[in-house]
Amino acid sequence: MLIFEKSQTQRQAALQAPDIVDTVLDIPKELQRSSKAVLPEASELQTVRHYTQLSQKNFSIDTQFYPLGSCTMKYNPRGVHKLAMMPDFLKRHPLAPLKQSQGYLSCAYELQQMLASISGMSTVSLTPMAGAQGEFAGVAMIRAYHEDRKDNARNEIIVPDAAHGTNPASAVMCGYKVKEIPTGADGNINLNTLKAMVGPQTAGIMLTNPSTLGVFDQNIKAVAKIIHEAGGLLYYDGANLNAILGKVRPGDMGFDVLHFNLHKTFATPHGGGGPGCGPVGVSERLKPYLPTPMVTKENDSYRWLTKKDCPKSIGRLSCFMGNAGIILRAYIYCRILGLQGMHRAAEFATLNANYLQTRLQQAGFTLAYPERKASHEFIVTLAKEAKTLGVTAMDVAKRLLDYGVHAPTTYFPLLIPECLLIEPTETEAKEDLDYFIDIMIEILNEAKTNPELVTTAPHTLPIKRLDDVKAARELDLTWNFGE
Amino acid sequence: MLIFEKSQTQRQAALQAPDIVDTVLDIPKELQRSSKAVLPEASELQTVRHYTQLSQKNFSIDTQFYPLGSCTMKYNPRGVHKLAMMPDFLKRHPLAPLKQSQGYLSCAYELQQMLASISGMSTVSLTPMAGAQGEFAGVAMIRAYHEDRKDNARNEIIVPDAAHGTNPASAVMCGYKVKEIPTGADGNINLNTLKAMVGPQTAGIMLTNPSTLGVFDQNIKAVAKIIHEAGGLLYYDGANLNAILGKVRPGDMGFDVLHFNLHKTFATPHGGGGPGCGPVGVSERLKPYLPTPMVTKENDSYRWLTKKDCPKSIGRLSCFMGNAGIILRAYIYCRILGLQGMHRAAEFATLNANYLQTRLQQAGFTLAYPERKASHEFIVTLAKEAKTLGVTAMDVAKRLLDYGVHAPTTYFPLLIPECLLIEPTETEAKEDLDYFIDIMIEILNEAKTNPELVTTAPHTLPIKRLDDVKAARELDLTWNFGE
Amino acid sequence: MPYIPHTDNDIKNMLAVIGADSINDLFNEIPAELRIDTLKNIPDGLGEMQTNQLMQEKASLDKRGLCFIGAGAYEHHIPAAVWEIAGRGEFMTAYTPYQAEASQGTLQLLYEYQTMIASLMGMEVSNASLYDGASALAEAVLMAVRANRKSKSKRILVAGSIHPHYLDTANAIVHAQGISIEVVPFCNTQGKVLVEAFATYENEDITAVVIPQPNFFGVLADVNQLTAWAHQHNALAIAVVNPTAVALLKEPGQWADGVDIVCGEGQPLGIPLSSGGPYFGFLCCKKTIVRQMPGRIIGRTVDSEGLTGYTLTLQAREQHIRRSKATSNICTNQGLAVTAATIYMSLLGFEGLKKVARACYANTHQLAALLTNIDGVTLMFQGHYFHEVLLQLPCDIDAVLDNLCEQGIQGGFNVSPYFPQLENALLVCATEVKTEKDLQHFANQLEFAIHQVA
Amino acid sequence: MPYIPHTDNDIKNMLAVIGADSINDLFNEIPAELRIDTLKNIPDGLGEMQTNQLMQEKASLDKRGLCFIGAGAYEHHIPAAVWEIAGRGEFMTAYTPYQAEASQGTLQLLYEYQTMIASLMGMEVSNASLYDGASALAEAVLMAVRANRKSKSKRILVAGSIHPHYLDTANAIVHAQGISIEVVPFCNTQGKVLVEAFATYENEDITAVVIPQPNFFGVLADVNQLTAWAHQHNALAIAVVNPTAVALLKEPGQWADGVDIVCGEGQPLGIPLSSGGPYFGFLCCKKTIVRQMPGRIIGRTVDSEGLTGYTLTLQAREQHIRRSKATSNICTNQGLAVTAATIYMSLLGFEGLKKVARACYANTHQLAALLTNIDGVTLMFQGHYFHEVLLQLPCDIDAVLDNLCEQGIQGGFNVSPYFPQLENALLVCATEVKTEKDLQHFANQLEFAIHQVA
Ligand SMILES: Cc1ncc(COP(=O)(O)O)c(C=O)c1O
Ligand SMILES: Cc1ncc(COP(=O)(O)O)c(C=O)c1O
Repeated sequence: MLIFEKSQTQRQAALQAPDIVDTVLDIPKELQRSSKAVLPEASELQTVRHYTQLSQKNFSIDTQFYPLGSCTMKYNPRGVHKLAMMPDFLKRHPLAPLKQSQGYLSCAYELQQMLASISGMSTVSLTPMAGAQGEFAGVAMIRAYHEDRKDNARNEIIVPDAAHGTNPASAVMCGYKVKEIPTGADGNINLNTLKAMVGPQTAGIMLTNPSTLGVFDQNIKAVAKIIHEAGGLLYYDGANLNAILGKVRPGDMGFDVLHFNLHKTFATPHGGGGPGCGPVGVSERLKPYLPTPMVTKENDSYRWLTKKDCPKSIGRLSCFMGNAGIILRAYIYCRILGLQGMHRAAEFATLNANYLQTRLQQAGFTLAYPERKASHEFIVTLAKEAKTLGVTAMDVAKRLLDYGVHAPTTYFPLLIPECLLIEPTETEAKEDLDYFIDIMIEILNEAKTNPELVTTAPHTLPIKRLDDVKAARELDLTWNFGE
Repeated sequence: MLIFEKSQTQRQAALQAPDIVDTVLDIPKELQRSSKAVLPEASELQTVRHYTQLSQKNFSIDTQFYPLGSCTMKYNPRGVHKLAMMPDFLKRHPLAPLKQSQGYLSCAYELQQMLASISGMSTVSLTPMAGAQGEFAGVAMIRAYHEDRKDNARNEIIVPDAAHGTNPASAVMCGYKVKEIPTGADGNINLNTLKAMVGPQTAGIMLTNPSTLGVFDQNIKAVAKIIHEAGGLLYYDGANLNAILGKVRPGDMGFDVLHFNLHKTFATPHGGGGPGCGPVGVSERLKPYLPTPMVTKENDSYRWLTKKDCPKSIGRLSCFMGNAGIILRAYIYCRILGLQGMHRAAEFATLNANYLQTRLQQAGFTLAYPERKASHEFIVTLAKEAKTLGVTAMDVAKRLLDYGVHAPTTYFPLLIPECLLIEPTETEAKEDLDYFIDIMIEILNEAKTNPELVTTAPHTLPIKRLDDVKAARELDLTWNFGE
Repeated sequence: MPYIPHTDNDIKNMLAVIGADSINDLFNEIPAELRIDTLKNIPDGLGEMQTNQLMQEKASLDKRGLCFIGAGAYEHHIPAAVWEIAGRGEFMTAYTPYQAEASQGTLQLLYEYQTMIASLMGMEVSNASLYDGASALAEAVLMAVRANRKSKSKRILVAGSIHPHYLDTANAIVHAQGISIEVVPFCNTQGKVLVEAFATYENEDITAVVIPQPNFFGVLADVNQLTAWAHQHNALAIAVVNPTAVALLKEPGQWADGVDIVCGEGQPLGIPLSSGGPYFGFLCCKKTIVRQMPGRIIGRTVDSEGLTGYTLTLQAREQHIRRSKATSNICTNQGLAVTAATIYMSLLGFEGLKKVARACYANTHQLAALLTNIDGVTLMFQGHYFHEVLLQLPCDIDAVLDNLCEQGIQGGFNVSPYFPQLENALLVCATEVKTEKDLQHFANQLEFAIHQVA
Repeated sequence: MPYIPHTDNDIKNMLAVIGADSINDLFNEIPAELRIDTLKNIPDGLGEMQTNQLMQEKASLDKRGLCFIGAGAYEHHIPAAVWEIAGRGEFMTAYTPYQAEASQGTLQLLYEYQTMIASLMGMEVSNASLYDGASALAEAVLMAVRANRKSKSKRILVAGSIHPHYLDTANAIVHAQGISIEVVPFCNTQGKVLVEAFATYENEDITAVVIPQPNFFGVLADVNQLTAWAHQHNALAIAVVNPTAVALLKEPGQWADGVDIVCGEGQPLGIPLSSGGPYFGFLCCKKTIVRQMPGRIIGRTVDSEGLTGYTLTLQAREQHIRRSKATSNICTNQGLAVTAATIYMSLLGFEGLKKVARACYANTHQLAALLTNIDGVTLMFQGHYFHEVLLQLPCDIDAVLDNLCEQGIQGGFNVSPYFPQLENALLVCATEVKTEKDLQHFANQLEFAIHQVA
């Protein structure tokens, strides 16, 4: 039932609204509201109960194994959350005087420094509010760089077919044409194909490494050389940084600019779809273009760098300085992990992924890249099962839900048919991986002996499989008060 | 699965233990521990996930209607909880200097004053840690009073058959014999029976009014007169105070001493079994015997009253001053309700109970006291259904769980066969009461058409009906590490 | 190992299964010359206890005083239940609801949110959030360019009285796509854009007009006339509004014949100030152009047995399906902030929200009365304002603010650097959380500060 | 109406169903002369926002400094996850798990708790909590009287080195049942009860002996000998211990041939100081006497299909079944505190708890070293102590504490009023939360304070 269906005219959580002394509202009639809005009319208990009950209908890290590839669903430390929610942080106005802001600013500054070190970049701006905005900022800086040099003919960004959808979309938002490059059979970019694609029109390339195929492109230095020699720049999509924390740095691979996903690598909670945070780091030559504001340290005190300090900046991407609360969480997380912890994150994420990959292969599943080591994630393709048993990746995904495990990412990357992109992360215990393997084997059995059980899954959740076609065709996007 | 079954030797949430510089532990060998204790060996995520999942297996106010009679399961305001959890309150050491304690002490003092006013008593001590300890304190004061007057022959406490089990148990803990008085057919105490019972051996009587039968004893003044004339005192069990807040005061009824259940009337959370808090209030003559410590105000500052100030006190009932955090919550709740809110609590608790009582009666259920108005609760007896349909109060209770409603109190008070004691409280909306009525009717139908459905309930919970006999016979009270 | 559950035994067994000698071997596909052994400038890890101590020190440096700053972010009372519920693990640690059947909590909540915010704005549909108010404006502009088939110019007129950071953000995000944002000057005595100011564009091809209400100065403009002007000239009308204010002010769906797109900052709906984020941007529009909407949208549908359920819909607009042809690159949005806002709106209800708006209105007007009693302090503009007001002081604003800061007061926002024509201009705001005593205290301290500085 | 959902319509309809004219009519069975219209001294209600303001003021009056007080309540690091999970509505707003099938969360947790605490104490069984440590001792004494069938005397010997409040509490609670608690004096140089002190009771009928470890002064006694003495004399042995300390100190189940009952304060296991409560008392015993146990006990069983489940068991001991013959009157216990303690123990594990104990031990010993460097400050007792230590100062303790308080230090607990034979005696404690800097700062300030006062 919707909260509106529990509402009654006149009902309210009276405690939460201020008392109103009857003051005159001296606003012209034609600027005043005359109709009611459909907000709930509920008691405080009804609201608490309704949303508590709703929450229980979610899978989440706190309740389930959630091996959603590319999303790095690892433990979101409660200690970090609690500290970031301290009243002094929550009550700080974004435009508060610097004198009363040194605590927050110092955290942001230190995080900038740490992220620069982790990525092998010169400078970091924290302001982008998610990975996609980081990508936008990065490509916008590439554009600003070329424009600054009057190198105006460059109008293409190269993007692998395996790339996340945000990459081409971000490139287009920056006014570029997108050229897609296919992935080689080994999961690497084919250098000859790449050579044939680049030219004076090449503004740059967007890459993830390890890629969303779960493999590390060994030719990355050669790729960088080809792009740089063609006059382009390299953008690094940092969504997979968890795989290589402290092992290899995008800057050393030859990248000029990258974004981080603080809500992945740095364990800030995903919140059912956000907020995230997508800081960007750049090499020296892109530094002038970084988005503002940033934090600088002068004589032991911190202040904002704004467009005035950075005249070539691509500008401002939000009203204030991005998702400050997420920045704070990432800072705290980094201080907890420390140097050793960062190494460990990559190591155990990789250990878990390779263990799972090997065990699933042994159990008869087909790997997309059987010859390759997994990075922090890997791909199983169910193309064979779809053909022979009529059970698709989607079916297996839904059936996993019945066993109390969130499904891996399905049908991404697009180039692998019927794929499951599986990322266990470093915070899951071996027993949980073993349980996942057991149920994958069980589902494979079911697919052979009782395929309908799988193709009609889920069976144990509050609802059965949803009709997405109806959802798109008969659009129902708001509750109709008449009902 | 138990958390122990998820444990692995060596595993730990490493972040939570302090670093240990290897200091000498200069303790004689024979005083040192040599064996391990079976505590979990789990990661932080495992712990968070395990206990989050467990929590979801509970019914609670925040998730279900919970009309558990005598327990006053009303909304536990989140705002109150959050304020009571402010770090400055949580970090205050119970023995902190008075100068750094005026905040907490002022709250406790003001609550003492408010509770005195609400109950019509002279003075209140907040220290008892639950209703039962309040009862103990109250009866102990009655005893101290008689002893102080050298009235030493009084060795009996009268308790109605409808009384809560804590009443006779508390009387016994104070060294008294318990004499049970049966309830009259109208739900009141029979005055003639009472007259016949009292005498020079009577130390006092323990009563709830409205009683746990859900009715107000109209003869209460006459009862008081009989007891007082016999030289006894009257103890008021305040568990049902929510029914009469601001309507009638135990002091005015003639009671000499009472306890409050802050975790009932004053909406502090029940916590799955506690903590509660059971302050005691007394009339002038029992004041010297109140348990310590209490708070007093002198020259605008607050200090503790201890045994030194109160030489006749029955003494101390806890190491410090009782459940301070609960006292704080009750204080905040009182300030939020204010005068009008207290009246309203009683009014709407009573309205809800009477509405439910009438509707259930109309639906064919048998009331224990059909001639009486309900107080904040009332009793349905299923004796007829048990006989004719073979469906007991327990069965109906279990079946209610299937419909997502917590069962009312069953088989209490003991004198009503197959009873359900139903207390909806003031914070439930009419729709939720109507839903309860609908499913009660539905269950009655089921009992007629498909009794097995009811007698084998619950069906939709994580487990089916539990074997309590086995639990008591084959005691399994701790996990056996060998398993 | 913090957060890592592996025992030595686990590691040994797992490596054996993989057939690797060590964890480091797992990285051997990375070219050796790229591999590093350590990172610079990363301090050693801290236990949770030490981290608490560290962060308490940091937080104590941000000890705030009484805050009278608004300028895009507003201090409102947030019911405790809001974040106690939003912070539940099941909401906070879930991902975007890709597996609908395992995400009905978040999905139903978002559907409820869409209903609430669309209704509040008087619009037909809403998405499930954008990053913040300023970037929402950028998306609204891009959306208008896609939606207005009648216009080819990609010229967007923006009222010059809009928050200057919104203007900067929109510019930064849209300019690479050949869109030009042109600023329509506001009237220097009334502090708002008059319809007369549009006269110069009378015969031009304009794609959309952006109308803030209240505007950056808190001033109310003639939004009906401005909307009408836009529609008369085949331009779409984009409203930028404060959701609290809209409880009292005419909803954009009712401005003239109704605006086409509404966007704004969701922060006032239960989101703490927290240094500027995470907040969320809201975006509503007419149903006719919903296919041009950026971001996630939740739809109601049924399951295979006909039971009601909720799911992500119109995904063909989004980057993960449509890639370079998507309506936006946005992927992760501000889900948890929206979760909080939904609970906030449920607790306040429309009547409650109206009361909040009225209290803000009353407090700011009372504050203005108190402050303009001070010698030399005047209202910068004539006309109606809502819960923010621009004052002119007889002296330098920064010096005054500095002085107030020492007294524990964050005395407003200095507007002059953004609008040099507005000299010594201080923007102040008093929401419902301010008491009479607070207002009086501010007035006293401001008088004192001006004395000291002037 | 705060917290009340009724609309005017609801009220009208409900009254009509009942057949009453007004809500007031529902109270008409209450004799008119008893009914009141109002209450005195109850202020008007406050909104949540004003309540926040009020309580923030109150809390600010309790601003604490560095705290070196122990004396029964200890400041430990509490992992954030503890209360984030314990505070979930499903744990916090449930009642005692009477309906087992709808309470498996709480029940399984309590079963886990029983396992943990029993194992930590080296005992076979545990109940699900009592109110606090002091009242748990009272219950342990009552239990011993019931359990020791060999003894008729109801005489209980208690080491005089026990927390004086425990002694008071036990006395207050048990004396009406004809039980006499007799104090065995401690040695004034060693600060503990020596087995020699029991010589006077050699031929008496003693029901039980109560042995604290560490005792009120932090001192470690020869618990093996004391336990052996008790058993040799047909008395039960009751241990009163600190659960953190027991991670390093021999568990009571291993004292000599094992004590019969263990009780103590659970607060150190993840419960905040919070002015003294809610904490919880733990109580463990040998299986042979479990039927004399007071309070709730959870047992593991199966459901009708053989699935494992948990339920309240041995209820025939309890007041709601057995009424005047119950083992205790306790009903509501301290469930939520136990919930927190269970999560705490799960996060720390045994190794973690040992580290906490070691850090406390190390810090207090270092503090003692620093403080006894100050002129005139000495250790009151020779011998081993754990994480509390009694100092003798060269001047009045109250004056020193007052001075320290001004410096933001809560410098310990003045013991002399309780033990006049111990002059100028200050009990101090430094748990794992104290840093080197904190200890040094305390030492400096104490030296300064003594100078000022002496
Ligand atoms: C590989 C990759 N790139 C980019 C993104 C976009 O990041 P965000 O969702 O934070 O905008 C994602 C997130 O799903 C991703 O997995
Ligand atoms: C009528 C009555 N009296 C006394 C009590 C005992 O109160 P407590 O559980 O707080 O000890 C209760 C609680 O259930 C009760 O309902």
